[in-house]
Amino acid sequence: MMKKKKNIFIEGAISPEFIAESIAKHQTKMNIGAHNIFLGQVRADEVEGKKVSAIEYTCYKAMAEEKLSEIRERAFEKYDLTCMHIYHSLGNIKAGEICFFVFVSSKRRKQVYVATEDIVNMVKTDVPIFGKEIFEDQDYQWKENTF
Amino acid sequence: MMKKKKNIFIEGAISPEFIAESIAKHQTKMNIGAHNIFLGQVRADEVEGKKVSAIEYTCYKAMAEEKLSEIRERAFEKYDLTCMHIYHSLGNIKAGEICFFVFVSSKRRKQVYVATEDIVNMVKTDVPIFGKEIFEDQDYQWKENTF
Amino acid sequence: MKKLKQVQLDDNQKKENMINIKYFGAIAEVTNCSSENIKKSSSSLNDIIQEIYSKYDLKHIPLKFALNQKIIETTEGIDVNINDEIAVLPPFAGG
Amino acid sequence: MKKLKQVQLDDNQKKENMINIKYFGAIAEVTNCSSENIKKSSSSLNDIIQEIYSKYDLKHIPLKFALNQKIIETTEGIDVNINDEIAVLPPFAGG
Repeated sequence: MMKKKKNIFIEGAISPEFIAESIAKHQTKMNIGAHNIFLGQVRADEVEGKKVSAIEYTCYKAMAEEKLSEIRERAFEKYDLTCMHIYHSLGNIKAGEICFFVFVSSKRRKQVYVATEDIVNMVKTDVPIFGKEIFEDQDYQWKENTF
Repeated sequence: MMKKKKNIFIEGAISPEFIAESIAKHQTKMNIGAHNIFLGQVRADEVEGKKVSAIEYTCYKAMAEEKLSEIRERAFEKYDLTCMHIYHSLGNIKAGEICFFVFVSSKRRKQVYVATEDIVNMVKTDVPIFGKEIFEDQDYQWKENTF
Repeated sequence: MKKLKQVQLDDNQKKENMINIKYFGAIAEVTNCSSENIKKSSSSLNDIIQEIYSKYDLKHIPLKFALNQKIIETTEGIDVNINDEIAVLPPFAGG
Repeated sequence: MKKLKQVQLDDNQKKENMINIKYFGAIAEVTNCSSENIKKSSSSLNDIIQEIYSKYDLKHIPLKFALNQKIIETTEGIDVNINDEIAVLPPFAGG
């Protein structure tokens, strides 16, 4: 049986309304007691006197989707979760906007924090997403995740 | 100087729209790179064949506000946070609705998970909030936090 | 009007050495009130608590006491003044 | 029309022993294209990678290779077929 591919990549920023809708969808699940949500927001970092105004994200989609489904499987094996969702932006995301959304739900709270942390780290290390930090003067540099 | 008391208690359930508005308010803060949100949702637990349909929350407000401001101070001392917010429902919260909302923001993600976990646990152990689990047949039992 | 009288009564009671006790959650259910004035027969917190325990037969219920919004770890050697706020608290259930 | 011709050309190239390489992010900037067909002069992945390295002088850039969407931990002893997908990946920056 073909596994249903989940829509993980979102063109543009992830809106607070999208997050609210995701939360609302879980209110019919009566066995969930704890949600934990991680949001990555684009920072206006300063590099040598220049400010980051946006990050432009691209990805190697075929591999990224493969990796994300592996991460899903690993997370469900390791942690006692009811639901989990991962969303990542593609394209130009301005400073202050949200580009990354990890949503973990469980019966009890105990594991949701570490599960979220683990999933966030796996996405950062294993998923081929690339980011170009664009400065206010349109100059840019390629972003690299640090651990 | 009098410390400004924050509005922590919300009459009724915490709506996904309220959470979205809280997130949106942080999009002007250009030094935030990571948010972590914990949400407590009322479970329709079964106890001896009867299902919980709602929890009715009350609190000892003067002491609860005092404790919550202590928790805020402790969290800012222990963790490198940009913002933090705690909201808790009072009154009748139905199964599936959200009664507890902890929102932590920081420049980097490293500490947000443990900060959230710590704040959630401090609220559960130290803040005088009381909960009556109401069953479908209107019978009830008093809730007690377990650790 | 009735409310005003109540306040005046409270003031009188305070003059007459009464102390106010607050009850919450499952405890308020046992005491059947959220707050009451009891006669301050002793200035020792311990004595007052013993009085509450025996008045309502609370010894089978796990509970905590707060004096002026602070949990009391030990009730020994603590004196209570007329304006102090004593609260009887059942197990917490927030979150 | 032009696009169709391109596809036909690719098919011809495959027949002529060409292999497709994908480039991403900072690497695509260096190669100035997101994908190209290069002549498969050897079936060894190692040889093909050496060819890409020297063609674009990539040795100062930290990068990873993926074969059919899987990161290659070691390029030694791996053979490549015509339909395999090889990708050259700069450091990841998701999240």
